[in-house]
Amino acid sequence: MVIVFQSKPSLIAAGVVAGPLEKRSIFSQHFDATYDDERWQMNTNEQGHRKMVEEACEFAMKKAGVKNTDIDYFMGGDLVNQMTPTNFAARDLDIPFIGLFSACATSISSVIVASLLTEAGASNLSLAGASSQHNAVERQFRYPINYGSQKPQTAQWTVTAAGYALIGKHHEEYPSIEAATVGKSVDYGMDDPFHMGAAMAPAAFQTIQSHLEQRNQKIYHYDLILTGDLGQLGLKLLKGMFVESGIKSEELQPLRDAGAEFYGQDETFQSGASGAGCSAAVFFSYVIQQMRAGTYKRVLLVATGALLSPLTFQQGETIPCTAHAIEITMK
Amino acid sequence: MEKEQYQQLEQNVTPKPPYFKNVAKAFLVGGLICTIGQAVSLFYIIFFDFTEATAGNPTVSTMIFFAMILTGFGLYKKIGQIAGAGSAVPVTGFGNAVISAAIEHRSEGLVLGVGGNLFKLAGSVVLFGVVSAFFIALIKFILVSIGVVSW
Amino acid sequence: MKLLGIMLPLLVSLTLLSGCGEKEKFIVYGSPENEKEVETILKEEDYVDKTTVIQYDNSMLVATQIKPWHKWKKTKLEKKLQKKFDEKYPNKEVFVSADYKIFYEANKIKREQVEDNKLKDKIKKLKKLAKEET
Amino acid sequence: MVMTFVFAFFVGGIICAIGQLMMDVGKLTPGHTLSTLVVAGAILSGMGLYEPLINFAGAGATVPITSFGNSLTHGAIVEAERHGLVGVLTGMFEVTSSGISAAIVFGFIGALLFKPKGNVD
Repeated sequence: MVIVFQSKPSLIAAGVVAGPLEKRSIFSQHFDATYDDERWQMNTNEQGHRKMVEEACEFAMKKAGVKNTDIDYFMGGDLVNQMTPTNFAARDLDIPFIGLFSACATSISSVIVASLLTEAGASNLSLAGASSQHNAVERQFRYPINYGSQKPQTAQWTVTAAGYALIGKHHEEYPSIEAATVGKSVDYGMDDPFHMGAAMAPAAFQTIQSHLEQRNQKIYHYDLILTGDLGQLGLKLLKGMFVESGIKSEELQPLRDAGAEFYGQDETFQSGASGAGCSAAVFFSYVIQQMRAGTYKRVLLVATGALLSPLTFQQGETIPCTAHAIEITMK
Repeated sequence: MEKEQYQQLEQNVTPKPPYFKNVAKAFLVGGLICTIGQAVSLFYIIFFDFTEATAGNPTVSTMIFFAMILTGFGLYKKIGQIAGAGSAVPVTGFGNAVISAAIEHRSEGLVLGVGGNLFKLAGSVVLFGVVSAFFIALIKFILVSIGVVSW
Repeated sequence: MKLLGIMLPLLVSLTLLSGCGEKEKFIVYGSPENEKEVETILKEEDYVDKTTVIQYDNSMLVATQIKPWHKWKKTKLEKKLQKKFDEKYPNKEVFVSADYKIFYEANKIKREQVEDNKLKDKIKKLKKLAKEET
Repeated sequence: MVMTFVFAFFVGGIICAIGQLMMDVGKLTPGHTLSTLVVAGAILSGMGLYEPLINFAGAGATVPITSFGNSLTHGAIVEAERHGLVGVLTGMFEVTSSGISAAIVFGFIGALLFKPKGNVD
């Protein structure tokens, strides 16, 4: 399952934009821009969602000093109907496009595909990432925005953010992708759409464990193992699974979760942040910046995704989940 | 780790909903909404030609009007987060379900969006209300016919 | 539990208010005929709280309020009282209502000292209102 | 009349508390909870118990969703009493709960006036 990249493709640049509530995020100073209008001055949430994707890509291209014609592939996805916001953004970006859906794990699955294309020599520069817009996602997966239902403590808040990274050939001064693990679709029988962390934790556990095993590594080889959007409870469960598998809890120090930390301790967001944009925004801003600053040398990014739809939930199905991981190093 | 083992772990880690606190909040907010309803009802009795028996209809409509205002300004969902069933069970909650769906689907137009999705959430309440009314009236009719009960 | 802190005093004061509102339990407007007798009839019924009776010509409007804890039997008690009055005054046209609207309007009639033709119209309207169904 | 306010508070509050227990302990979605309560209101109405509750608690009984079940059932039963078996059917078309009409009208107006907002504050 593990892919080792001989050419070590690099993350050349990245762009992250986020919505108004994300100003409160503890990561907000790392984002390229936050906007006051959750619809980006467009008429509908979905149009705003599309605009957000375009702007994140533009930030990434501007930082690398390239134009859309310099980019070989555009890879990404979101959570709204057939990923239309990303599809429509691809139309405007005018770059060969592969849409990917791994729910909230799309941020990493797209980077894996981009890295493979780079490794194969098919791509010099690829844009890869993911996004989510709170209003558009909530209305599809749960209730209308203004519906007054009581969210339990286990619920998570879908973030409004887009994160896209430019993947290119190996450069020493940029963080480079050494290896990747594509996760299985794991189902431990969880069926509560307001408790996604619990559904996703086993998928994250399996992916991390198999990555470490096949790479002959231990947790302490990493400065940081960052999962995408397990939330506070999901992270607790993930740690619990490692403890049960015989790892001491002190050794779990590098294990963190972007969703759990995203909004700080603000209780209005319950168990933390979620959504494809959550992992994309944190991975492609905070993590990359910290690596370039030299804080982290070896990082495992594990994006987690719950592969449910409102239909499967209503038909009484459980929630299968996946997790994809990439190992990034900085010389 | 086995599924059963994980489910055990999940049970241990997941906090139980604060039952007592939730019920108390639902009771207080629900009670308050009904008290406001009673005030509206008294208003209609005193200033309009409604009796205690007929004031229910205008009261319910007025409460749903309040729900529209609160829903439109995004306040009802905040009340809902605190009160739970306290704001969902009164008719204002039914109004909130209809109105929030209507506002949400405005972007798809008045016919396909608002018209098609108005009862997306509240439809089940209308369905079960009407169907149960039909069967109960039917049962009562049969019981009266065979002389078990009277009207 | 801030809510509880706000609601409790509010409820207590409401309950107290109900105690303060005690006025005359029995008011008659119009001809004072049979006043004592009607009062006795009503006193026999322990569920009756306050009553305003309007008498004119050969008719009598009995607008009564049932004590809060008996209110759930309102429909039955109203009928019971109607029957009692019908038996007592077979020659009179008596109309009993336990609805608050009727009681409120009856008191208003007394306060505003409405007379004759206007009174008849008003009573007619009230009777119609009271018979309305939801 | 003042006591009716107190009763409205308690009866309405208790119905909501039951709803909360159904959601928290019974793990029902809001949709399931409300549908169950409407059916419960209809059954109470059929047994002739809902009207006394309205007499007793006023808005405490007319404002909770259970009153939908009551007003629909009450209408159907009244029609059945008047017109027999046909009345059960026609009653269904003649009675509409004012709450449903109000929700439709205000839903439409609300859709014209407001935009959905996701902000927490």
